[in-house]
This record gives sequence, structure tokens and C-alpha cells, in this order.
Amino acid sequence: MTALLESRPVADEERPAGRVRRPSVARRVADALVTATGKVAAIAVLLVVWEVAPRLGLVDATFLPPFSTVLDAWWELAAGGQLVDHTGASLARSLSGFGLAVAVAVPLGLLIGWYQPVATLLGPLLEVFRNTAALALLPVFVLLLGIGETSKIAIVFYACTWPILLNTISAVRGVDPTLLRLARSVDLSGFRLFQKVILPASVPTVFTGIRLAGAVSILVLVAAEMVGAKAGLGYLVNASQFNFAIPRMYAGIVTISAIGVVFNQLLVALERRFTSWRVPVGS
Amino acid sequence: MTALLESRPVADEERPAGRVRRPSVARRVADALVTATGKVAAIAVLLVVWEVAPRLGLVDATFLPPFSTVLDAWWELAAGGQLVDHTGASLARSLSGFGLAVAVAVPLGLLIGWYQPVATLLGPLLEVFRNTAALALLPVFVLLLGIGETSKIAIVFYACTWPILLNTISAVRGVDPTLLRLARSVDLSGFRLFQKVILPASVPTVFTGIRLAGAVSILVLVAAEMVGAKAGLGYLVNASQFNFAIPRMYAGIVTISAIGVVFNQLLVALERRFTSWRVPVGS
Amino acid sequence: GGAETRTLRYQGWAGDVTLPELAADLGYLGDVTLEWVGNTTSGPQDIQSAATGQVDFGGAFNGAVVKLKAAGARIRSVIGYYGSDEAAFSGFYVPEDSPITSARDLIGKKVGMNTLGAHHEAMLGIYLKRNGLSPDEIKKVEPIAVPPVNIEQSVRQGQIEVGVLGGILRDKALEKGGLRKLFSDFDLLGAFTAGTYVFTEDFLRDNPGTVRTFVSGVAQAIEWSRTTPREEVVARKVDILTKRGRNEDPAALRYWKSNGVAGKGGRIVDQELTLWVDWLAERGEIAKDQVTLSDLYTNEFNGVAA
Amino acid sequence: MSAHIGFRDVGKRFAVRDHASRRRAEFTAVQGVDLDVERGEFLVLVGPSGCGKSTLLDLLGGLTEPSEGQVLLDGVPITGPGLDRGVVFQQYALLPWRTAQGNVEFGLEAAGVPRRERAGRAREFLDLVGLNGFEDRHPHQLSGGMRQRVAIARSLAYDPTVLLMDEPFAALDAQTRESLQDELLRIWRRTGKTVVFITHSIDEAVYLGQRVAVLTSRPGRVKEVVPIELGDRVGQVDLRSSTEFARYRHRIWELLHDEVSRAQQQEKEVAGG
Amino acid sequence: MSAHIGFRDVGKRFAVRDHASRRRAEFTAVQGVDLDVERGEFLVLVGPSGCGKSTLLDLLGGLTEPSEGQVLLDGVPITGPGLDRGVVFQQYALLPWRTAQGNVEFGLEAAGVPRRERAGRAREFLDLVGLNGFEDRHPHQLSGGMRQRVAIARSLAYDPTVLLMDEPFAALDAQTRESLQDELLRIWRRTGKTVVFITHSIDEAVYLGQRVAVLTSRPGRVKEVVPIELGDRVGQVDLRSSTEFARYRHRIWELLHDEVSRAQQQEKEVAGG
Ligand SMILES: Nc1ncnc2c1ncn2[C@@H]1O[C@H](COP(=O)(O)OP(=O)(O)OP(=O)(O)O)[C@@H](O)[C@H]1O
Ligand SMILES: Nc1ncnc2c1ncn2[C@@H]1O[C@H](COP(=O)(O)OP(=O)(O)OP(=O)(O)O)[C@@H](O)[C@H]1O
Ligand SMILES: O=C([O-])O
Ligand SMILES: [Mg+2]
Ligand SMILES: [Mg+2]
Repeated sequence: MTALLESRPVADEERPAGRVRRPSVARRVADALVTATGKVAAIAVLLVVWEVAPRLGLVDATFLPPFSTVLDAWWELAAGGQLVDHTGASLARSLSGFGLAVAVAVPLGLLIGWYQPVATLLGPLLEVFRNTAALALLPVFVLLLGIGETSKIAIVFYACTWPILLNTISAVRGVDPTLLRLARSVDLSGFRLFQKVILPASVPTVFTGIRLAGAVSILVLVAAEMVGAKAGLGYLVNASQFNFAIPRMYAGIVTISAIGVVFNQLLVALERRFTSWRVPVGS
Repeated sequence: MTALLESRPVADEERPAGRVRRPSVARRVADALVTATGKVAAIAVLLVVWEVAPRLGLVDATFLPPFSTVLDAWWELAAGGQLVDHTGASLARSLSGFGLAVAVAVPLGLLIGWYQPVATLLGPLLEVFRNTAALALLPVFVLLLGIGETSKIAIVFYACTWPILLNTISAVRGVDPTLLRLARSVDLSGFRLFQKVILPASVPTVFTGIRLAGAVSILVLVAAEMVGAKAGLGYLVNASQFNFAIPRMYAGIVTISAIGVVFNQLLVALERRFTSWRVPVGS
Repeated sequence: GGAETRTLRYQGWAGDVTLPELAADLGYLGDVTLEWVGNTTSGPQDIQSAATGQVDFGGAFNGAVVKLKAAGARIRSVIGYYGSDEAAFSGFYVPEDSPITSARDLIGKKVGMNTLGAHHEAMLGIYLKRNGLSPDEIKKVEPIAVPPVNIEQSVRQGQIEVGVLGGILRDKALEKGGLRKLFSDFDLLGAFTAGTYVFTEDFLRDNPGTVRTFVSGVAQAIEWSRTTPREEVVARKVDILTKRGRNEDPAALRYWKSNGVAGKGGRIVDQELTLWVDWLAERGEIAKDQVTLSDLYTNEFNGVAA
Repeated sequence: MSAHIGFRDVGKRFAVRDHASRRRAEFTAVQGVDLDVERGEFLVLVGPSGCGKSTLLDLLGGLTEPSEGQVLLDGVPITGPGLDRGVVFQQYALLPWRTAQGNVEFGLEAAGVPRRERAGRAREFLDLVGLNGFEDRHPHQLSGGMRQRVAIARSLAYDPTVLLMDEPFAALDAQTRESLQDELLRIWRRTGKTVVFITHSIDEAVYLGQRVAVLTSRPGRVKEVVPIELGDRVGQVDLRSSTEFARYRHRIWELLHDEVSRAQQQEKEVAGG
Repeated sequence: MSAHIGFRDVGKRFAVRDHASRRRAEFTAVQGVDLDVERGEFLVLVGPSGCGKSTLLDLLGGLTEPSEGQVLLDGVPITGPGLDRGVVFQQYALLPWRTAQGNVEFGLEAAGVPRRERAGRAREFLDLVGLNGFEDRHPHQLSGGMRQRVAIARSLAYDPTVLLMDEPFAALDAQTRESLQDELLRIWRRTGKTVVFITHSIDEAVYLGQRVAVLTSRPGRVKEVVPIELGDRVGQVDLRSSTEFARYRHRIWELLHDEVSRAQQQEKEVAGG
């Protein structure tokens, strides 16, 4: 659950001062336990507060039921198989939209970051769209694309595009000029320049955008599934709220969050594979 | 209107091949014209399509009225002084939430990026929240913070935090290790290490996050002003949509987009001041 | 023209069994079948989908129908499907110990409701006007949008002085006690139909037979639920909901009391629409001559009411 | 036959910001450079730090353009980089995400060497620079001298006709340096490449160059081109101790000495247009 | 009095990935290093490329820790960096967002020099390294040698008691180099600093060092420490041509020669634990 932090490989020489040889097995197990405790500590505190506050009447239990009640509702949904249906429907939308966004925004970002004419031409248009709320565009999407899957995937796609695009552009502009000189000196051009220098050099920054987009792809479901949805976690949240099934609503929210966290973990793992060459930076 | 592209300073030696001395004045004016044309071309095409498609009946003019109709509605709102009210209310919320997010997420990101223990402790919690939809949390915000300005600003703050946080963390982890060795060699530590090395080195990547957040701060208004609002552009969009005041709705959307673009331009200008030392990268 | 379509695409409401769905289950729709394309959470969105041909019919409160018509959409109401009566109404609630007891007490106060510019705001306006407040005084009463799930709690916490509650929200709030009704739409206007189903003019022209079957079937269903014991209606609805397997929770259905439809078989009367035309014209949202009443609705497809 | 490489009255100015006025100013790095290099020649450039040696190499590599004059390759003005010219940069320029092997293969890929040949060829040249066993190290796992050797291996491996080398041996110990000097001479002799080589070591200049071009201090111009006639270096024993060698050494030392004094004098003044 | 700096049986291993097995392996960079440096001494380290010189300097600077043994400063094990030790890195390490002046001031800020004194002091040391007029240039606008001089100015300006210099003059032309050598000796003489200096130039080692430590090839150990007794260099005319100088020169050359041959032999084998 380290996601946001993508805990870096600690190289030997980066170990904190004062140790000479490898720490003993006991010490290492103890370290691991401390770390594990740290990792769950904050979450545990959150859950305890969530459980206790409504029970003590600090917040209205009707609107913020104790965590255990939400868990019950979650189990019920899970046992009834509904959770699987909702999750499946949502994931299909999220992943399609997200995949499309990666496929479009990374190449586009590379082009815009690199070719000034492309930036001049497309920049203003993209800038306007980037600053147009997906939520406000919901009716337009529905109008133009219908209320079926197309418009829902399009919204996910739309929302995921911007963080990837912006980070990719920024990554390209941040490539070490020395490496560009090298690439130019061997007359790399066009596609191969991107493939062999700009893309690998950009990977870390692009991935930050991709991970932001990964979260967005799940988050935007709540909006995307407001209209014409038959299933989905966003739909579950909306409908539960509408029907005053508060514990279910929270069960839906929690599931969305959990999926978001897992998805992010996967992206972090992928990122690590691609950036294993990076020199570890540590305190 | 180059925003997304933050057109970079073209250094002398980066000029395209084939020119020997400075181009003539006529040539430079011509160049500027071509660039300006390029910049507005895409937007112009969009507006023409928007004007013509409904008139030709390609889309339903009731729900996607021609641009000129939207412009009329916009003028009406502007002339009646309502636009100023809405814009003022929205800007106050957006800027407060955005400002708070910058103030919180940049230092937090620096800490998380640098201190593994902080990352271990806070990471999972932040990760969970990051993956919890602001829209789904709307009722929770209202529950805990009421329906006043606090909850609206909180939503903006919440949504703006993540891109800044993620980019800041990523920036810290990407600082050139050579510079860190330098900083450690002069025994910089704590605050001064951040101030003098990590922060300046991170500026470009952090700013990408800040610019994403800038857009988000405006975009999320549509959601934030669903609740307890009496004025604001998001409110205008929501209410108009609900009331089938379709041209007004688009007038609101267009205004939001325009403000987003302008805000972004300001951030780009700021970014440029902070990163003027960067070596220009060009095609 | 050619053969009429016998399949009607529509949007449902999660956790609810709508009248057309009930009619279909009761066998009142003959060879007309319903095709569920998904759920919606908003009446205006539903009729917009109908107007743009995403679905074949949609329902919303009559104010929205008037506004959509005024906006230029070629739609027409064919049958009423919900409204207010003594069982189904929207109440304006204050805390038990609130000093607010009359319309005049509302000056300078906040009234929370799920959406602005809709049914509830209109009811508030009519209430204030009927109780003698001047237009300037009325302007000082502050309607405010609050998500439905937050209304009760906002009233109790004093963030708003009045909250509008209906249906399950009202029942759940009243179960807990501590709230007092200031007035309701039923108190104000008596039983009346508040929302109607609409089709596009084109659809009505091309498929009159289908529409007739549909409208008459829904009308029959209205009458069936009016004359059948409440428990039986609820049981039937729960049964439908369970059978169709859309992953819904039947809990909310048990709070059903009445459709609130006033006219026999959902018959629409002038007054139900002129109310909104007048109100919207007064607010300057539409010009009075922007809609003609005869274009707004027709009962001609309603075999039960005609 | 005209010269292989020709500088014709070449000048290069950079835009800089003037401190006092905070306005854009121009800084002249090199000016009025005239120089010919024959095909297959080994030319060494020496000159005070900051006199414009790297700038001249950049111009030759097509990485920047002259503000004035022309740089010709076989009589045609250079308009951009090309695989015919290979550059060893003063600051190595290794791709941090590739291993030593991968960095050498980078040049081979660019040159279109078939995939199956690359690994072998990269290994061969890493061997040549004494990096056997370090093929899988990433740049940050190599010492300074090792990084420089990877960059050298890369430029040699893809076999350009013109080699442009900017202080390639600066980070090497004397012995490694001498052995790579001999290796470079052998390769040059065998392949007939044209080499333009920048160094700060007068010994190195005399040992390697057929001609040594001494540049003036800023703005750089060619002060004198000294032809070195020492015959085949690799064959001779202890050439560096010969009197002839010392004579050339002294000549270049003298030429440089004046320039460096001038440069140091100049640097006391404020830089500018 | 015990030694100012002491290496006690110091070893340093790095984690690397073994190519063949794709498993983590350990690579020994230096091993069993024993070496003392007196307070105020000028010690030069020479050794084949990749033998571990920079690693030893990192250990002294507190930038990395020994895998074995101890590095002592005044008898206390070094646990981290400190302002008492100033490092000139092999790769300059300039902050790209600061000007030359700003980079020199960086060290002064770290050392807590009052704001109003910094500008003057930075300018003074930029002057010293011959960069008058270039104060406002950013690193990418400077030549390789100029960048190195900025790094040197930075380390001198904030006046640490121990100077750790990793090939600081490698990118400089011979004349600039000689004048900075003299400057460094003068500063050293005047301030009584302890200097540990890495170089690849035997001449430079003999000219600067009171003692020259010759390292073996990987894993680096101290092969021999040669005391140089040439008296005060700066006063003498053409010291480099004296026979004594040549004798030291030759001695170190011999010591190195074997090592480099060994190193080259080693590098033919596969690197590893
Ligand atoms: N991008 C640039 N902007 C401004 N000035 C520059 C730029 N690049 C180089 N210069 C200046 O041009 C001059 C020549 O630089 P160059 O790198 O060619 O010198 P050099 O002879 O290679 O020096 P060294 O031996 O120190 O590497 C220097 O004074 C340098 O400051
Ligand atoms: N982070 C690291 N990971 C793995 N190996 C390393 C690392 N740093 C250095 N080494 C290895 O340790 C050995 C010594 O490196 P070091 O940089 O100390 O050599 P050096 O004597 O300074 O060489 P040079 O004269 O070429 O700069 C080298 O073989 C190098 O490959
Ligand atoms: O939500 C309405 O039914 O209007
Ligand atoms: Mg140079
Ligand atoms: Mg080294």
C-alpha cells in the first residue's frame, strides 16, 4: 500500500549512517514490522475514528454510519454478487477510457512537446478543452454520443487525457539537452529519436501523469454513470444516495477507493520496471 | 493562448538551419502572422463548426445551439451584471481552494518525497483519499463542513491537492543525485536543503502539477456549486441545465473554459519566471 | 407511414418500479414491449433524452416540461405519472422548536431543497405570495440547493432553517422525530398531478397506435395501484424489482404510499401546466406566449381518461 | 581536390543577458576562423579554456550553425548532423537508462547495424577501452574514467568517417590514456578516418596530431597551424623523449603561453559583445 | 598527536546485478585501505581509472559509508558530511538554475557567511579562477573548463579546513592549470588547510603533493606512499625541469605502470564480488 510513495530501492550506500555490516535477521524482521505498522497506522486510525465518531454521536450516524455498518452493507453486496457486476461494468469503462487516453495522449504529448508547429496549431484548442469541465460537458457527450457505453467511455477518456498530456509535454521539454545533442549527433530523427531518447528519458514524468489519470479514470465514474447506466460503481453510489441507502453508498465509495488504490499499485509496479535504472534518491 | 505549450524561448543557436543573419523585418512580421494564424486556426475551425452544424441540422439546435446564440446569451448575462456576480463568487472559491492546495500539497509532497518515514505513515492514507471521488464525497463534505463556503472551498482544495502532491513527490525523487551529493557535502540539511536545492530543482515538475490543479480548481466548480450555492459559474451551468436554459448553460461553460485558459496563462507566465534558467529544448 | 415500432426505449430509476414497468408486468401493454437502456437520476435529463431521441419517452415534473418546450424541443405530454396527495407530498419542515410558524417568519431564512428552479421553489413562491408577502419580501427568502441526503441533517444542524422532504427522506426523518411541518404542496394546492410523460411530436405522428397502447396501459396501471391495497402494490413492485435482477435494493419501495396522480388514468388538465407557465413567466424565465397550452399536452392517446 | 573540411571566415555569437543593463547582449565565442582539414588527416585543436574549441566542434557536427561564414564538408555547407561524423562529447553524454553495452549499441542502432551484429561489436569495443566485465553497469555505477571510455567506445564502434573528439582522454590516468592514444592511432591508420581532436595536453597534441591548430583566446581564431612530422608514432620506442618531440612541444607551448596570458588578461575585463 | 585523517582497514562494496545470473552480487571497489593524513598536509592520490579514488573521497566526505573498517577524522569515525570538509566533485555538480556567482555563493550560504559579504567574496574567488565577467552566466553558457573553475571557486570560497578535490584541473588547459596549481599551493600554504587531491597527471601529483599515495588497481588498496621533498614550489623557477622532479616522476610512473597493466588485465576478466 505504498502507492503514492513508490518506496524506492534503498541502495547499499544509501543506508542510514552508523551501521557497518548487514543488520541481523532479527533486526531486519523488526524493521519490516515497524514499517508495516507505520503503513497501516494511519488507515487504522481513520477506520477507528469512522467507527467511533458516529457511535459516540459526534456525527449523525444516519448520514455517516459506523464503518462496521458500511462493511455489513458491503458484504451483503458482495455476497449477492452485485458487487462483482458493478465492478465489472465500471472497470470495463474505466480501463477502456484510460487505455484510449494513454494511447492518444502520450504520442500527442510527445508531438506537442517537440514540434513547435504542432503546439502552435493544436495548443489553443486543447487548452480550451482542457479547461472545460467534463461534468459540464456531460449533456453534450450524451447528446453527441448517446446514452450508451460510448459516451461513458468518452468521458473517462476525456478526463484522463489531460494529466497524461500535460505531463508528457512537460517531460519532453525537460529531457537533458546533453542527450538531445548526442541523439542529434548520430542523426537520429523523427520516430527513432522519440523511441530511443525522448520516450525513455520522459518515462518517469509521463508515469506521474499516467498515475494521475489512473485515479481519474476511476473517480470520474461517479459522474459518467449518472446517466443511462445499468450497472457500475458510480451508478451504485448515485442510486444508493438517491434511495437513501446510505451504508450502500459508502460501500460503493469504499470500493471505488480500493479499486483506485489497487490500480495505482499496478501502475507503480509497471513504472518501477521501466525506471529501475534511476539512481535512488533518499533522505 | 499558448498555455499548454509554454512556447519556449528560442535561443539563437536553435534556429532552424539555413539562415545566416537575422531575418529581415518583413520576414519576421510574416513569421509572426503565420504563427498567430496557426494559433487561432484551430479555435476558429471549432467555432465555425459549432455555428454551422446546428444551423444545418447536423445536431439538434435546441441542445447544441449555434455559437452565435450562445454569444447572445452570454452578452445578456454580461450586460445584466449577473456574469460578474457569478464569476466573482466562483473565483473566490477557486482561488481559495487552489491557494490552500498549493500551500499544503507542495510542502507535504516535499516531505513525502524525501522522508521515507513520512511516506510510510501518510502514504497509504493519502492514497486512499486520492482515490476517493470528490463527487461521491460531496454529501460527506456537506455533512462535516456544512453547506456554506467552507464545503465548497474544501472540495476545490481536495481536488486540487492530488496533482500537486503527486508531481511534487515525483519531482523530489527525480532531483539530479549529483546535486544532492553536492548539497550533502556542504552539510545542508532540513529546511535549507529543500529551499536551496530540492525546491528549485523541482520547480518545473511541480509547476506541471500546479497547472493541472489550476485547471481542476475551475473545473470542479461545477461539482462544488451543486451544493448550497446561490451564485457562481458552476451554479449557473447546473441551474441552466436543469432549467433548459441551454444557451445560458453553454455561456456558463464557455466562461469557465475562458477563465481556465486565462488562469493557466498566468501560471505559465509565473512558471517561466521561475524556470528561465532552463536550457531550451527544441525540434 | 410504415409499420409502427412496438418497442419503447426508456430509462428507469434505480430501486424504483415505474408505472410503465408496472403496466408491462400487469400485462396492460399488450404487444408493446419496453426496452430498458439504463437508469437516470434526473427528470429533466430523462425528458431531454426523449427529446433528442436517445429514448422514446421520458418523464419529469411539469415545470421542466414547460421549460423544455419553451426552449424549442418538439415534445408533448401524454399522461401524468406522479403528483401530490395526502400520502405523497413534499413537506417544508422546520425543527420542532423553531420560531418559524408562518410565511412571514421565513424572511431572511434559508430553505433547502434538492434543486432550484423546480417544483419546490415554485411551491415556496406560491406559499409566500398567497400569504401576502410582497415581491421584495419574497426575494429575501433564500432557496438553496442541498443534496437530498443532506437536507434533514442540515435542518437539524441549523445550517438551513427549512428543509423540503418527500418520500423516503420524509418518512425516515419523521421516524426520528423532532421536525415540524410548516406546509406542504398538498396543503397548498390540494391533490394535483406534478409530472408527465412526454414523447416527441415525430414519434407521436409515426407511432400513434403504439403510444395509445402505452398510455392506456400506464393509465390502467395508475388505476390498478389506486384500487389495489397498498401492501399488494408494494409486494408486486418488490416482486418485479427482484425478478428483473438489476442489482437493486427493494428497501426504498416499502416506503411507497401513492402515485399522487390526481386525474383519472393520469389525465392531464390545463391547470397543471398553466400553473408553471404562469410561474415561469412571472420569474421571467419564459415569455408567456412562448408556449401554447394546446401544444403542451394531449389526452387523446389516453384510452382510460378520454 | 578541395579540402575535406573547410571553415570559411566562421563566426559564432551567443545571446547572453548583460548583467548591468539586464538587456540581451551578444557574446562572440569564435570569429573569423579559417581552417582546412584534408581527408584522412589527424588534426588537433588546442587553445585556452573557453576559447571556442567545443563550439567549433559543434559547428562541424552540425549541432549548431555559424552566425557568420560557412563550415563546408566536401565543399558543401553543413546543414545538420550526420552519421558520417561521430562526436565524443566533453561531458560523455551517456544515456542513464542504458547499460555500458546499451550505450555503445545506441550508436550502432542509429547507424543501422543489424541487430544480431550489435552485441558482438559493442562488446568488442568495450573490450578495446578496457571495460570487459562492465557491460551491464549503468553509467551511475561507473567511475568517471570508465564513463568516458564508454563514450569513446560508442563513437568508435559505429565507424563514422569523421571523428570529432572533445578532450576524450581528459579523465583517464596516464597509462590508460597512452594505451588509448596508440589504439586511436592504429584505428585511424587502418581506417583512414579524418579525426579532429581537442585536448589540453600539449604532449597529447604533439603525439597524435599531423597538424596542431592553436587557437587564440576569446574570440577564438586560428593563431597558427603547426605541422608535426614525426612519422609513425606507434612503431617508435619512447618517441615522447625524443628531441624532435620536445621541439614541437616547446613551439606549441610558446604559442599557447601568449594566448593564455591574453585570455587571463581578458577575463579580468567584463565579457560581452 | 594522532593523524588528522585516518583510514583503518577500509573496504567498500557496491551492490550490482550480475549479468549472467541476473542476481544481485557484490562488487568490491576498495579493500583494506590503511592511510593517515596529517593536519595541514597536502596528499595526492593517484591510481588507475576505476581503482576507487572517488570512492575514497566520498568516504572522507561522509557521502557514503565504509562496508568495512573505519574512516576517522581527528580520531572520531566520520558519520556524515560536514562544512569542515569541502568537496570538488569530478563532475563539477553545478546548480543549473544559478549563475556562476550564485553557485559560488551557494557554498557561502551553506557555511553561514553573512549575506552582505557573500557577493564580494564570490566575485573575488571567481576572479581568482579567471572568470571575471562571467558571473552572470548559467552553467550551460560556460565552457567545460569554466564550469570546472566555478566548482573550484565554490570550494575555496567557503574556506573548509579539509579540501577534497577530485581531478579538479582535468578540463583545464596546461597554462590555466599551472596557474591554478600555484594558486592552490599559495592558499594551502597561507591557510594551513589539509588537502586530499586526486589527479591522473603524474606531473601534477609530484608538483603539488607532500606525499603521493599510489593505489593498486581494483579492488583499490594503497600500494605505496611516496614522500616528495621538493621544498616550496611556488618560489622555484622551472621546478618541473629539475632532475629531482624527474626522479619522483619516474618513481610514481613505475609504481603506476604495473598497476595499470594489472588493471587492464583484470578488466579483461569479468567483474564481480
Ligand atoms: N550557450 C551558450 N551561451 C552563451 N555563451 C556560451 C554558450 N556556449 C558557450 N558559450 C561561451 O563561448 C565560449 C566558448 O565556449 P567553448 O565551450 O567552445 O570553449 P572551449 O574552448 O571548449 O573551452 P574548454 O576548454 O573550457 O572546454 C565560452 O566563453 C563560453 O562561455
Ligand atoms: N554506485 C556504484 N555501484 C556499483 N559500482 C560502483 C558504484 N560507484 C562506483 N562503482 C565502481 O567502483 C569502482 C571504483 O569507482 P571510483 O569512481 O571510485 O573510481 P576512480 O578511481 O575514481 O576512477 P576514475 O579515475 O575513472 O574516476 C569502479 O569500478 C566503479 O565501477
Ligand atoms: O426530477 C423530476 O422528476 O423532475
Ligand atoms: Mg570545451
Ligand atoms: Mg573518479
